[in-house]
Amino acid sequence: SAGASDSGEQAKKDSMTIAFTAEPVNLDFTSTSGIAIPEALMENVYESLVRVDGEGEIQPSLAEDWDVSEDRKTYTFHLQKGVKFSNGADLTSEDVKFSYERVQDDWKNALKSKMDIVDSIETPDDLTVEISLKKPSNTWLFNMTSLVGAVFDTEGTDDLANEAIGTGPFSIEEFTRGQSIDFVARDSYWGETPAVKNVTFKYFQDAVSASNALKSGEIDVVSNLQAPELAGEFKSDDYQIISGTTNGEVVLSMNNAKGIFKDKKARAAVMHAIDRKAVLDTAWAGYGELIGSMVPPTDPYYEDLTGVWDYNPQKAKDLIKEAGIEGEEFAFTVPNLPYAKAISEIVSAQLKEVGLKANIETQEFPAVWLDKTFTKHDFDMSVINHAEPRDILTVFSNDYYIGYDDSKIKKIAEKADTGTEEEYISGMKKIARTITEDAAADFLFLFPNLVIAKSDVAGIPANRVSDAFRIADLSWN
Amino acid sequence: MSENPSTTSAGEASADRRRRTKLRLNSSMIIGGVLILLIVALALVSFIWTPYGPSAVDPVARLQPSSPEHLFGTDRFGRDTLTWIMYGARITLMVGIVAVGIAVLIGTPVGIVAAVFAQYPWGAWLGAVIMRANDILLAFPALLLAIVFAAVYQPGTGPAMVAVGIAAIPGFARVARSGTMQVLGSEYVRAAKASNRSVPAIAIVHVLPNIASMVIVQASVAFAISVLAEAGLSFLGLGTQAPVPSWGRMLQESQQFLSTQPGLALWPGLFIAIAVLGFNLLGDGLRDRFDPKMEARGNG
Amino acid sequence: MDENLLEVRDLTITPAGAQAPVLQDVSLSLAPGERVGLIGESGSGKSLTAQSVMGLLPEELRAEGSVSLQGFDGNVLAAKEKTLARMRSDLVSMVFQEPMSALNPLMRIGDQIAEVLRIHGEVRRGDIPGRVLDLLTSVHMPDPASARFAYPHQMSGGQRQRVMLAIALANSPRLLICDEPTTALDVTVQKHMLDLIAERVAAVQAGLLFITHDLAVVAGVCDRVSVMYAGRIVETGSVAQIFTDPQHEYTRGLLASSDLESTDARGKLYTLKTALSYAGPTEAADPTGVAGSGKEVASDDADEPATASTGEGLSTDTSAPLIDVSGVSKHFRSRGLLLRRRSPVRALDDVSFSVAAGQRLGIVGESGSGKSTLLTILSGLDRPTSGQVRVGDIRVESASSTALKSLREDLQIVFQDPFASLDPRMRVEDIVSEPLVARGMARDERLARVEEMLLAVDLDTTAMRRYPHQFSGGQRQRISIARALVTRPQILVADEPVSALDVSVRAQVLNLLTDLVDDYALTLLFVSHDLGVVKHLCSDVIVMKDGRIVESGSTEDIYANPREDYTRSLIAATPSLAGALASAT
Amino acid sequence: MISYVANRAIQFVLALLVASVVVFALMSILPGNAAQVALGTNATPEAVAALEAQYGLDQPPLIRYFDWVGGMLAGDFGTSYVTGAPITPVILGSVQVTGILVIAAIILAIVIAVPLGTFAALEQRNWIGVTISALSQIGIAVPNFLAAIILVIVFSLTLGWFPSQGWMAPVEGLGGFLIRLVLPVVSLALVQAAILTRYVRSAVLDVMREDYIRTARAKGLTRTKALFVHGLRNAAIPVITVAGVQLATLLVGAVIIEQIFVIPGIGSELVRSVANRDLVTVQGIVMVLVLLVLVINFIVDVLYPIVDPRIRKAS
Ligand SMILES: Nc1ncnc2c1ncn2[C@@H]1O[C@H](COP(=O)(O)OP(=O)(O)OP(=O)(O)O)[C@@H](O)[C@H]1O
Ligand SMILES: Nc1ncnc2c1ncn2[C@@H]1O[C@H](COP(=O)(O)OP(=O)(O)OP(=O)(O)O)[C@@H](O)[C@H]1O
Ligand SMILES: [Mg+2]
Ligand SMILES: [Mg+2]
Repeated sequence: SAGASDSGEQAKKDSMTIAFTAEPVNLDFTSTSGIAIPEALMENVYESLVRVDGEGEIQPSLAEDWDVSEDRKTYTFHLQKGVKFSNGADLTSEDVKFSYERVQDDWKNALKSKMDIVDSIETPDDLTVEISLKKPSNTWLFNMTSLVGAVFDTEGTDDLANEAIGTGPFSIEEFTRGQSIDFVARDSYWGETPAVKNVTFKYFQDAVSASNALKSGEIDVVSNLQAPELAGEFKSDDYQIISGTTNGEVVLSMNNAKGIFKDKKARAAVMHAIDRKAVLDTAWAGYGELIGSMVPPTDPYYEDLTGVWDYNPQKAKDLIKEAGIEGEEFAFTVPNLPYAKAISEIVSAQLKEVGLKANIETQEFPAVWLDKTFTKHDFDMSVINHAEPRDILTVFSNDYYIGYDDSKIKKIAEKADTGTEEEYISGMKKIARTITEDAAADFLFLFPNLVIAKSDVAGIPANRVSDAFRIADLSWN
Repeated sequence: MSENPSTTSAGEASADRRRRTKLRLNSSMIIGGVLILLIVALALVSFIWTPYGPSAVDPVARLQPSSPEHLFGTDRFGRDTLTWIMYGARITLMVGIVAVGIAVLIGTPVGIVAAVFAQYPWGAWLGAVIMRANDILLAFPALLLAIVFAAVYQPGTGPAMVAVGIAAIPGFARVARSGTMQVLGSEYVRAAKASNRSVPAIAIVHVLPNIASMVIVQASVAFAISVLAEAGLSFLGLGTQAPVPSWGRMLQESQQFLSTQPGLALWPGLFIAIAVLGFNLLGDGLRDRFDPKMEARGNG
Repeated sequence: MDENLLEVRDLTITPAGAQAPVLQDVSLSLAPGERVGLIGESGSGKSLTAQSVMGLLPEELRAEGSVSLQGFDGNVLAAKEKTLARMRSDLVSMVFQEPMSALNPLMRIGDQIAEVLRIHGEVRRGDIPGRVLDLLTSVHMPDPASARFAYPHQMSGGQRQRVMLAIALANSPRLLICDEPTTALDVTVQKHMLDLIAERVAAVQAGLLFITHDLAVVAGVCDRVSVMYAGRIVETGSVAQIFTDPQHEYTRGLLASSDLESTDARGKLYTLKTALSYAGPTEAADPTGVAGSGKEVASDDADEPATASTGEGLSTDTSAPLIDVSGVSKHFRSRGLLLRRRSPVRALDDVSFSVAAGQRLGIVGESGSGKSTLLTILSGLDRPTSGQVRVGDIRVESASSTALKSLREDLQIVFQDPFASLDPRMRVEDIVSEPLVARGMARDERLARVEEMLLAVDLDTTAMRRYPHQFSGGQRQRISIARALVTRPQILVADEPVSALDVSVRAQVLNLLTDLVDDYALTLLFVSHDLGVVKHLCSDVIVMKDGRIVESGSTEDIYANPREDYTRSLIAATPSLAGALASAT
Repeated sequence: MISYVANRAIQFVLALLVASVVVFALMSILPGNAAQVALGTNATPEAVAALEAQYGLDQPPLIRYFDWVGGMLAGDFGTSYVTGAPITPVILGSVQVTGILVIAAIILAIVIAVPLGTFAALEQRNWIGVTISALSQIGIAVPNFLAAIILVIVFSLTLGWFPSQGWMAPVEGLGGFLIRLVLPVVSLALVQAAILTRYVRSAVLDVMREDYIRTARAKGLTRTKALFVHGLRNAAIPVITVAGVQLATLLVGAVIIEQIFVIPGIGSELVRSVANRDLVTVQGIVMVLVLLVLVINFIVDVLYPIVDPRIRKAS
């Protein structure tokens, strides 16, 4: 319809344009944090030994299969045969060893700590990698599905910021900073050739622009709509609206270490004062899920804890009286992100109902929020989407900005990680419940994976369980 | 932003003609004045009465069209739009007053001083320095300043007002300077010097009253510009922040409801337009009333 | 009678929104080859009449009546712009009253003259530059070859007026309208211009409509005269008839007050009010103009030498002159034409003279000869490039600001343009009391002094609370004089205080000055390019040209026996009504 | 004239120098540090310190300032801490984009405003003139982002004539470039045209009252012709002043339009770099903006005496 449909029907079949919000500032996730780079590169350009599927199960990737030793400390991975990097080099076990040792030595991304547990890496032959851990871990293999597991060519790390050389189904044809990334399918890919050969990631600061572009046919998919109210406009046969889960828990965080929310009664009052259903409906148009804890439903240790704190303003008022904080003002630092700003308006209104006055202070995200709230812990209340997978233990550790006293859960966590799978699950459940019952933070809702696409696009995963946005499975109907 | 172009002396007859029109209250002024009074009235009334509280959310009654209960409808949180428009009038006026206040109080004296300095051999370079500094300031538009302020402090009405105000300083400095130059070059200032008046006395007795009209005109235009600028900054998230009601922010947030709830964009858009129109018309009217050509006669 | 070249019938002009017309039932006719003068009160509608004939009335004015022109079909007042444009290019030309603003500031004057030739289309393109040069030469433009490339702002007022004349004469129009074409010119140049106009009009048998307030000029140029007063033509007749036997009271007043040689019973010049007792010129027609002595000059200042000193001045040393100017030069750095090097304008070049206390010194000379510059230097508003100025004990050229302060308590100045020197946003009482404020006088006392002074200049006290624009030109002039005199200065420096006034108001102001000089024992420095006025008022005179003093001495002496050529030509060129009438008959 | 230009040129260079100090100082007070932002939520203080050292952020300000200025003089704005890429091409690219956008908008605005404003002045008393004035008043009162949104809804989403967003360099395809340029340029130009129309109208009205127009008519030109030959150039001075100021404010002011239409201009680049605390890039961009604004001022200042010989005398 629009003037931009310069690509005819024929060409349409093997190309697709997808809108994203957070743009990669460069291509190097080893030294730059944030979700934007792995979202574009993992599973598309870089691959790990293993990956996680839509149900949260770990699946083989570069490793055909793997063995775990009796003491659960040594993993032996058997690599796929005939895997080539996009620069033509063959994948060997040396590359894996090089890549993983590099995590510990050269990476600057804070997530590199996920590899701290690795003791040694051996390469008995070209296609076998033996990785020994310092102690058994239930989380390590899962962590390997994230960016720390990415395998680089020994010769391919000179200019990571601008050139990505991986084994994945796509290579980057063009990276226009701040605007778009053009992916092109590789002929020499070891696995199945993707159905759509040319995929473009286009970055939109503004959700309305993205939705307009979809309406006028200039793009095909909006990967995560940041203005969910707009979804209503796509309720027709021409489009599909996919609302799945992510790993992002939208947390109304309270400073457990100092200020008025040091007192559990104050935090409990907040838990009772917030009508999470209303928050979800008004701030995010009802898209998303109420969770009640720091665990998304796709995690193996998920448990529905929405009933622990009911919406009960009267109770909240009583608790406030008990805590002696009636009419107190406190600092509510809000990152300037669409969801956070919307939430802050309804939350502060609900708190006002029970007699708490939140002084909203909008902080530029990431720079100022990271500096003041996150690093300097200069806040009473804040709201943020903690998007990393399985991050409960990180967020509720002692020195994290929330300041949760983790003495109760530290032991359980250690035991769970080194124990059997069942022990792991039950241990983690216990941790999640403890945190919720402590009213350490208010888990408002699970951030939705709200994808809008033309109706003839297939292969879009409903749930986002890893950072990666996998494009190899996309196709046109 | 605008500089009144200096003009050469007009004939006495035409100056006479203009003086005659000066006595009329022109229609631009009347219409502009009425529009502004409307905004002022909204703001004043909001202090004693609004249909609802500004933060009275009602998730059940969200996104309603106009109705007897909610004359202008409700927003995504079920807040009353009319209430927000009324509160927003306060912010709009405050932004205008503070921004223009900053610009007038700094820009005008700077312009006068630069012009006065330029009269002296020892001050010519100082005058030039002041005006060059002014040019540099012109290179920092409101938006840039607002970005910096938002980063240094936090985004909000205050930094936005200050940014808009600072960005408007050069305009006033220029107008004040060129007006002062004209006045200082005039025969009646020579006469005042011959009457033994000191330079500060001349600046107060002769310069100020004679450039006042230009400054007033400039102020009304700057007022309109700052209303738009605040709206633009709020649009970028650099202006007024939640939960303070502001028309710019309302307009920005209405975007995603344009097709479902156009009223959310209509009302703030309409009131911004009314405010801007009001100030512009008033400025036009004032411009006609105090025709700058009157000053130009001093050039001779 | 032949068909008239111009026929104006019942012209009535009303400004939009106003009730009363500013011009009422004006009828006027002009035969081919005829030269008609239009004189009258300032603001009586002379310029509007002329503009109506051109079809160039300001839009906000509504005109009724008819204007027809030989060679043009229909009524000019109702014609379309397009046909009017043709008429203006082919039939009529006009020199506008205000030469300062009538030229496009962004266009070289040569191009502006060429434009009219191009529009008219009779001169071949290639010949245009040559024609432009001819025209500039014919209006006595200095250095016409480079003047072509000058912009209007680079020309003096008189030069611009000559450019306007060149434009008007470019096409040999059938009707030429001149609205005060010589106000900015000194008398010698004025004479040239008047001769040129007369010659060109005669050459093609064109009609001439000539507007001026200088009666002598009208008498010299025109055959017939119409007198306007308050929006009507009150009298029309031949020159001789009007000036020798005026019928209307206003015309008589005009004639009486234009005569600087005659005074009434109280020794005053005649004004409109006292014109009834005017008996006509006291002297026989004298072709050389104003030579000879008026009785006042003779009785008051008969034999005071230029450097004599009387009375007490600033100076304690009574033998020395009160004001002593020696070797004063003032150079302005001017920006020459674009391609030329800058050369400084020598506004004053080695000027020396002295003035005794109580003396009345007139300064006459060419426009642009440095008269105003000299006065500003004297009053310490500007500094000379070189030379010394002493006023009393004070060395003005190097005076400290305190010294200047005390100088200004004794020396006051009346500026050349009265309106421009009054702050438009101040009330008259504040304007007049400004010098007193500077002295730190209390408000009550100040107001009393202001009131007294306003009465002295014949303004009533209701004037105090009004603004400058609410006064007529003559009244403004008096406000300006009141301000200068309110501190009771010993010295009054007045710059062309009467040049902008019509003769009746001029007479009033001159009377006032004479009174004040007597009452306050003033030392007076009086600049004018009107020799008659100087002769009437001053005891001594210096004549300036190109920044230099060419001649000085007692008024009587100089007027009777001018030694320098320039002075002689000035005197010779001064038009006189009597002379004109004599030669006309 | 020559010394006037030389004088202005010297002032221009000095102003640039002062501006560089101001910009550098401004950037130094921005809170949040580049290393911290780059490393994100889980960075250790040691890692941050190491990265700071790598970027040279631990150097004393004076050294950093001279490094920076020296680099710029050599045409090198440095390398971004955040993207790891050289900044110069980024700035040049985005300046070009914004330049095209803004200049096209100003030209369009002038093309609309000059005839419209002149017409409004000529027909001042007719309904046409009044209508044009009223429209221009309303045009000014509409925020440009609102204009953009409405244009997109009408011409892109409803009529489908133009794309709703996007940018294509002219070398990639002239058709694609032009068609994408239309809506953003129009939404910028409409408001600017409305503002300019008012200035043109009042300038023309002023000029029409001038006596030299009467002189020109007395020479035999019609009113309209006189206005064109003698009036427009005289009216140009205030219009040039305003257009210059508009051009300067649009350079950054276009950012809203850039965001709505997803155009990689200098404003967007600035907002993005500030968000990423890419301070070297921010400094570079601001400096380029200052340079451009000063250049515009300089050009306007030099245009004055060309247009108006009277100004040549006042240096
Ligand atoms: N555009 C106008 N609108 C209203 N009144 C006007 C206008 N132009 C002139 N007048 C008035 O018409 C009257 C006649 O003006 P005009 O210019 O013809 O006078 P004049 O006789 O030429 O006087 P002067 O000798 O001072 O030039 C004056 O009272 C003047 O104020
Ligand atoms: N500020 C100035 N800058 C440059 N030149 C000037 C300046 N003031 C005066 N002049 C020039 O100095 C000369 C003398 O000017 P002045 O005003 O003293 O003449 P004037 O004798 O008073 O003439 P008029 O009779 O026309 O008033 C003129 O050529 C004038 O152009
Ligand atoms: Mg006149
Ligand atoms: Mg003079």
